[in-house]
Amino acid sequence: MIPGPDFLGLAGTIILTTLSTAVFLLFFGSRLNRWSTLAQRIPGWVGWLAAISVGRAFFEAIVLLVRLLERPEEHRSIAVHAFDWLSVGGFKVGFDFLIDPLSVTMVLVITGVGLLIHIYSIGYMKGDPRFSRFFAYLNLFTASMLLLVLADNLLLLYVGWEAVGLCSFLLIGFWFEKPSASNAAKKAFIVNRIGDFAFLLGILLIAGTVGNLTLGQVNAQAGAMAAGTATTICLLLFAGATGKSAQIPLYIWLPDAMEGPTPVSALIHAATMVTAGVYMVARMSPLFEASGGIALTVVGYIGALTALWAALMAAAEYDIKRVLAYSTISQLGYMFLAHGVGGYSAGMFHLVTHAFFKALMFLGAGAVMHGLGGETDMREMGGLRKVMPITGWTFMMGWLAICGVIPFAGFFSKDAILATAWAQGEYVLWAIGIATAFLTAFYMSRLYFRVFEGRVKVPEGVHAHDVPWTMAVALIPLAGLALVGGFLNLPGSLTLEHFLEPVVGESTVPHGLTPWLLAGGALLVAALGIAVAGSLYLSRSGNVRRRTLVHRLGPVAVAARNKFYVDEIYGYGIVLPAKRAAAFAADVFDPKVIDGAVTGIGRLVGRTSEAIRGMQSGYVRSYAATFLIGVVIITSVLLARVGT
Amino acid sequence: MIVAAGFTAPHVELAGIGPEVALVVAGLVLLVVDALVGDRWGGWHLPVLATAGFAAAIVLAVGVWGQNDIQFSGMIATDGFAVFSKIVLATFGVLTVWLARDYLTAEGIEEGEFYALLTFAVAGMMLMASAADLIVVFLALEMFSLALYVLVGFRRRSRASQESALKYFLLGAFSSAFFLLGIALCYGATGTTNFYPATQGDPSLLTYLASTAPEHLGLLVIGTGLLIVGLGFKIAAVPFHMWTPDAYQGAPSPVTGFMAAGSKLAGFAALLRLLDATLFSLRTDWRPLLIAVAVATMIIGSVLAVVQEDVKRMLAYSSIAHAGFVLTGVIATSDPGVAGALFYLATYGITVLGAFAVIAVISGREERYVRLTDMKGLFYERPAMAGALTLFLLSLAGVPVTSGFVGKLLVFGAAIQSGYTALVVVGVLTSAIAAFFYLRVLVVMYMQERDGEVEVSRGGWFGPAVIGLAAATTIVLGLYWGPLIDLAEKARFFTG
Amino acid sequence: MTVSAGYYLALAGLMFTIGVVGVLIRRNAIVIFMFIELMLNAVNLAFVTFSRMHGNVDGQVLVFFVLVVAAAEVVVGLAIIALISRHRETDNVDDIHLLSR
Amino acid sequence: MNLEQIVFGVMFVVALGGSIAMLFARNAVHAALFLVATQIALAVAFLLQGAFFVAAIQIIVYAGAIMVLFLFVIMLLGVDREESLIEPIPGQRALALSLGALLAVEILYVAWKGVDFVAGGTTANGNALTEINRDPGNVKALADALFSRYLLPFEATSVLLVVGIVGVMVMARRISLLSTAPRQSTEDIAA
Amino acid sequence: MSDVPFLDITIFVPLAGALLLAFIPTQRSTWIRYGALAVSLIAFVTSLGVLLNFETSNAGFQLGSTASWIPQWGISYATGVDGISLWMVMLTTFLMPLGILASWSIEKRLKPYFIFLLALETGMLGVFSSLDLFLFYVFWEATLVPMYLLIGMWGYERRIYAAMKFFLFTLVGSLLMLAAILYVYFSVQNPTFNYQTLLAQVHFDAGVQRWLFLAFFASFAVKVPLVPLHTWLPDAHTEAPTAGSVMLAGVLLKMGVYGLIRFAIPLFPNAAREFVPWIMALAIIGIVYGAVVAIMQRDLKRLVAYSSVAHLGFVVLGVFVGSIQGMSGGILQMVNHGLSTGALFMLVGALYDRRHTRRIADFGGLAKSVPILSGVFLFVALSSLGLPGLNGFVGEFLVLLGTFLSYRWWVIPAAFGIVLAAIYLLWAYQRVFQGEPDLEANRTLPDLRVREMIMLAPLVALIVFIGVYPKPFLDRIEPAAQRVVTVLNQGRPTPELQSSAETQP
Repeated sequence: MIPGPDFLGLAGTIILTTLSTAVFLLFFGSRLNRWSTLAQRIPGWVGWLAAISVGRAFFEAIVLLVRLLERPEEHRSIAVHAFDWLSVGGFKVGFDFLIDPLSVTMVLVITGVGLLIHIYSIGYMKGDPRFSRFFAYLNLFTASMLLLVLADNLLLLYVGWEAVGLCSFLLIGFWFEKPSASNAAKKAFIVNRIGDFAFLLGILLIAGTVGNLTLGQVNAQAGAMAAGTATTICLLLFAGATGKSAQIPLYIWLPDAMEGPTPVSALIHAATMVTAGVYMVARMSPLFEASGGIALTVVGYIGALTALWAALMAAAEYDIKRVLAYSTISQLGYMFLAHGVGGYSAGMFHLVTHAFFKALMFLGAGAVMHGLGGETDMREMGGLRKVMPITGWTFMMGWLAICGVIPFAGFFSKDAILATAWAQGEYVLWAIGIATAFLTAFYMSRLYFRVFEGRVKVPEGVHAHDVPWTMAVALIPLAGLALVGGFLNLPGSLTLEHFLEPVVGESTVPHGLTPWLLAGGALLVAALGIAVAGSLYLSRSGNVRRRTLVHRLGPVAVAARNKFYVDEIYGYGIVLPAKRAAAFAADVFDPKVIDGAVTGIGRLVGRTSEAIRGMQSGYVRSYAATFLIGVVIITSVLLARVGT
Repeated sequence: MIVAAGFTAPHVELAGIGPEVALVVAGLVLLVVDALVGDRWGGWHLPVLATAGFAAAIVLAVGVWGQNDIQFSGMIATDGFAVFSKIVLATFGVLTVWLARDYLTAEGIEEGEFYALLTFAVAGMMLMASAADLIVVFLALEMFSLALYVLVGFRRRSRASQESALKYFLLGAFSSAFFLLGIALCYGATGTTNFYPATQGDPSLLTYLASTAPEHLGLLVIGTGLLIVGLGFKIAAVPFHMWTPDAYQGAPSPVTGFMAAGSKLAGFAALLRLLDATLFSLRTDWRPLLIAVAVATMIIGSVLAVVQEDVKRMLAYSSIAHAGFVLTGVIATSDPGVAGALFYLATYGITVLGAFAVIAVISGREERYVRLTDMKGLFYERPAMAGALTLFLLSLAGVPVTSGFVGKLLVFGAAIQSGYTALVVVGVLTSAIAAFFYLRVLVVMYMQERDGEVEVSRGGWFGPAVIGLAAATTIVLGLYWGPLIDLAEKARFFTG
Repeated sequence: MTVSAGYYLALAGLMFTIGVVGVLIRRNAIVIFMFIELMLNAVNLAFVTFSRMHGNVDGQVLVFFVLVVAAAEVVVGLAIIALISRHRETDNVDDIHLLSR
Repeated sequence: MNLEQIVFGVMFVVALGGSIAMLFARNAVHAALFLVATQIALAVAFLLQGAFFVAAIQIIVYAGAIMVLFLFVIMLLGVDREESLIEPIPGQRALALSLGALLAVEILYVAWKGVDFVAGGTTANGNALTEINRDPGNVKALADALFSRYLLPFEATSVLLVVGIVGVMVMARRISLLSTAPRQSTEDIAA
Repeated sequence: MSDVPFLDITIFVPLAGALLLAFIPTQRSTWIRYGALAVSLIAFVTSLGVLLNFETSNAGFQLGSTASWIPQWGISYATGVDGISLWMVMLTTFLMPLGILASWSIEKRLKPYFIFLLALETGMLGVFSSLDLFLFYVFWEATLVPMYLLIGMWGYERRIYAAMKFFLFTLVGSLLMLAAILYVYFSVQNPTFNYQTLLAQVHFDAGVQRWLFLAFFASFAVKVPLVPLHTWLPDAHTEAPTAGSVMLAGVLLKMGVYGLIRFAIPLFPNAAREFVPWIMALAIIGIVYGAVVAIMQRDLKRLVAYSSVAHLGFVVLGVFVGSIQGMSGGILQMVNHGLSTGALFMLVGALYDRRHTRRIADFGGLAKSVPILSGVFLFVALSSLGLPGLNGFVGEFLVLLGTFLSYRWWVIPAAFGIVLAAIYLLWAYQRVFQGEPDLEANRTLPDLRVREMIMLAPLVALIVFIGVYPKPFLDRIEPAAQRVVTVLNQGRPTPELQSSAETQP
């Protein structure tokens, strides 16, 4: 290995560019507007500055990719050391970065999608009083996310892991005046913290077992670990991932997170942050592999169940952003499903394509909201493709991609996952995956049809308009990527997979006729889903059918519409009792019991004092009597001593 | 000169009782001068004369520092212990004199007898410190007690003062009777009242103890118990403490201070010499008793002080608690214990005198403002007084950098060294209780605003001067106490 | 045949006790003071008896000192009582408890 | 039963009787007189035990001077009223009597046993003073002791008396002398 | 070694300054303010002298001086710092100027206020630098009175109760310690209070050692405070004036932990080892309990106070787990807690100055009217809840790692404390700063003034610095901490990392 200074420089630049911009904007963003006439003359300079810095990072990322590709395949993992961080008694953790195909892939996605979303935000956030702070946060997020993926040890990864959580908190609660937004922000952070708690325990267990947190060494020594330990570690790490990547049982924060500005949802809650868990599992794949079956089975089944579960809820949701949120959860479940069956590259592939099309759809949803004055209820919309052609057409790309229509990006990645599951013999998972694919096609079509097709319908008093060019320049490339993203990893060439292989290993793919059959099946299911949605939402009699369907599904539909009451169950089952207990501790136990016991001693002294004070009656004869008692006691005691 | 047959002329050696003689002479001179001069010299001559007497006493005491003698046929011991106590007592006397100067003027009772009685009282206390015979102890005790009865009632117009005097007197006489019974039993047991043999082979308690089988000591032990009762009264040990709050509250503040300082020291001096030096071999008999008394004293004194609203009364209870602390030094029955107790008594005396001096200065005519509520916001009106009182109270509470802390350290240390850790634990816990009521004073002085009229404070500079001196001593002895503890350690008992 | 010293001591003890009880139950200050004198007298008897037992005169000397002390005490004590009585028209010690608690 | 025993018996009865009578005398003057009787009886006890000088001064100083002073003050103050028999302090009498009884038992025990406690073979029954009383004589022996070994206490008594005198001067000085000073209630001090 | 006795100068500069301050006329409030600030800055500068002359790899005591004081009793003026006390001293001198700046708005009785504050500083510095048990005790108690008066005279409504409680709680503990100190003093051949001599000579049998340890522990546990002896803390912190709270939380609590590290463990290692599970249990109960109680507080300052209980639980946990990571982390966490909680108290104080209330319900939506203040508050809160990259995480992680290495299972409840910290801090942040400002009073508040920014900026900078580059701190802590860990672990295997560094890349 030849750790070249250029790699350290590149990695450092990538992170520091965005970080320094964030800090600069945080301190001077709005202030320069007040102080400098130059700043006043360039509207949105803050946004452009932020975008440029991400762009620069993107450029550096490409350079990084090129430099990496220049090297022979087996030398494409470069660890660079910036400086020592924690170093106590043989335990050493540094600011070390790892540059390898996996991290570079992530960096490219983050900076690439991030750049587009930054540009989009310039238009979207125009006129917001906290315009510059938004970009500061956004850049801070980018920097944190880059740190997460570039980290060479788990502790540094954890820094990024929590930092992106913080940025998510800041951005969800960006419009903190809204109680719903601040609640959502808090919920997101705390739920994430619960996951992080497990993640931290996992890190501790690794540190205790391996004595080191460097990714390479942990993975290298994975084989030497006891199976139980490895499984425990993996489950703890995965528990962290369920928080960050919104899987059962910690997914509840993500739908609420839609309270944040839509670009945030696109960048953080679709394309990048929520995929951190997926990235982490892929990154630790040797460990997961070494731990034997249980951990991977758990990952696969949690992923699959989440995919199905979220898809069910998405099918019953009316809020377009929330539909997309559930969809994201569902798709993330897909990725974990892939990891669970050992298809790490498939999972990563889906991560990348999902980043394209889901970011696209979120941005599209944002455009819709932008055009409709903030409306998010799809029942208030219709036929918008005619009113907002750019938005409509680009959204269509995303829709087709997620439904898995050939040749859109989603088809290839989803197919890769299902194929791997089949090849591994995990037919149950495959079945869940295919069912989810059907549901996905259904609810996304439902969304698309209701919003963009049919009769034109906009909320009253709103003049619907299409996006400004800054937003369009983000939508169009993403739409393109949603269309062609699949070619990254065409079944024949498997470019991405080969690129990632040194890190995540080779995955099993079915051979012969099977892949073709599977792909056909998946396409069929997608078509079925679209058809069902079309019959319910596009045709004239759709209304009636819908009602019959809902009637037939009965309680299931009601439950799905109410998010299966999970929030309520958590609320009444955990939060409320905990709150009551805390209130008891704060209002009764601490002041009354503990403090009461301690100050009670003091009070006892006072009472005693008051009580025996009466002895000091003022009567001199009483005093003499007391005196005499003393005398009698003393003489009695002494007599008893000497008298015998 | 005709000397009857069989009469051995006494060997009179005045050096040993020089300080006492000086003070008695000063007292007599004061009486005469007062009668002759009257009000003419603005009352200056009286305190000056008294001071001269105390100064002479100190000089004479210092002169015999280092002697290790018994004199007057074994009636008194001229040893380091006695000399140390005498110097300290004379110091208390001087401070009291100058504190009383302004006080008496303001109260309209500037009478020469005050100073005379004070010198007699100190002379009695000094005699007590060097007494080496039970009857001398008794006489000395009566000498200063009688003077104190009168001094306590010196504000004759004040009902409180009268009442204090009467209570103190009746109970004092009552306890004297018990003390006397104790002497009788000791005499009955041994046929002598001398501590040390006057000359080799003479009867004395020490020789008796050395030569008698334990089963014959019963009467002596009971007598000892009664002696402890009598001295326990003087040092205000529970359950013989009941007079203390009433007497302290009613007495003129300078007298209260003097009483707390001097009479405690004198009582302890006798107790230490009697128990730790003379009846040392009976320690297994009296020590458990004293431990019980000490524990009760510490607890009752501290606990009862908690609810007091009158500052003088509160300090009275605190002085009870302090008696308990010093008792731990006595119980240690070791040289460090004795030295520690001496140090404690000396510093406690200065501190408590200072505290009562502050009260004397701020309490206004007729001592009207002695309640806790009267001290509200004192820090803002008279910061120096409040600061000094704070210092004294902290010293009483045993907070470091004050002499009170060092005293506690020494006696508790001695007790621990002798193995009485549990007693020390009781001591420290009661100190914590005690801290509460000292803090209460701080609370009113610093943290509450004065409501209502502003008090009439006593004029004059001597009160503040005494306070300043006491404060300086408290601090200096808290910071650099090596020399004093050196002296206290050299203040050994007579060794035959 | 002389009377055994024990009888004298017993008498002294009884008198002392009576003195103590008197102090506790009588209320007139002067009477209380008399009982204290009674206690002193009892002790004197003890001194004389012990003096006889030991065959030295020290006990009698002590009696002499006790007498002097008693005299001085009486003088001062009566003066204090007189002062209070003149002031408050009472010699009942129970009426004198301004200072308490 | 010899003469001494008879005299002792009479003395015993008078001394104890006088003491007990003091307890029940409601009039201070009566109490004083009973005390005088007791003291005279004690003087007899002193005589019986060979303490002649002390017996004499017991009569002169105690029964004479001191008790006269007592009576004088009683008369002066006019406080020879009858004392009320009602006990205001609850339990005081019971306490006093029980404690007194306890103390009496203890002292009697000590008196009885005390003789045994004393070591050195002194005679409890005989009179060891007989020798001394015979040779230098009681007064002379006393004087020898007083002016040689007990010189210091003797001198101390003089100071004691001076203190007493000064004390009386202070206490008995007419308060009206001080009427120039403002008179204030002391109630608030004592409350 | 430098020739200038920087340490001793640092200790006494504040006291001397306080005395000088007494001579400034009371009306000259500006002089008094700047005078106090100048004094504290001088102390900080001289303490920098200590820091710069400190030999990093030296585990022993440095830069101190020894002078005979009361030789009869084996008492000497002995000072010195090691890697542990160095940071405590630095923390004290660093926080004091900031505390004085935070007190700028005090109008009433300015002079005694600053005098007490500076006297307090000398006391605290003395505690951390004393190498003589007597001297230590003197300084220990000497901090009581100024703090008592600061709370009682310049505190809020229930100040007297709080001041009293503070004093008495501490006193009971420290008096027990005094008795134990005396016992230790007499236990050696030539009685001495000198720490290092005692350390070399004391040998107690198990029973005695247990009692002595408990006596010391009582004193320090009250100060730390460990549950259930903590109830003085919320009252004292809440009622104290801002600078008082800063000093209480920032420094005074550390005196308790410092005492445990410096005295309780090295002097009575066997007893300490014996009590480790109990103390750990108390610490963990503190972590969880403090956080749980903090969640439901209605008073912002009280909430911060309870958070101290939780944080100090971490510190004590780290100190007693018996691994170098835990010990170092615990010590670093003391510094961290001083910085972040100090800053939190300053911010709450700033809020109080503006709104004259500390009730959380009285606030709301402040992020709109005071964006900078709210930003800084959030930042500090994040540091307090252990966000990685900021200082709190470094300490907490090391503590947890240390705990994990020796007591695997205990780490779970301890780590859960981090989740709880997020809950109470973020909920409080939400209630105070987020939402729509409903009350008129909340809408028109002035944002942080320049003075307030100046006093917060160093804290913020250090919070980041320690979070990213704690090496300068840890490097100096480690040798000294190692010494204590070795003592604590005598006779049992030292928890070590399994296999470290044999396969470096």
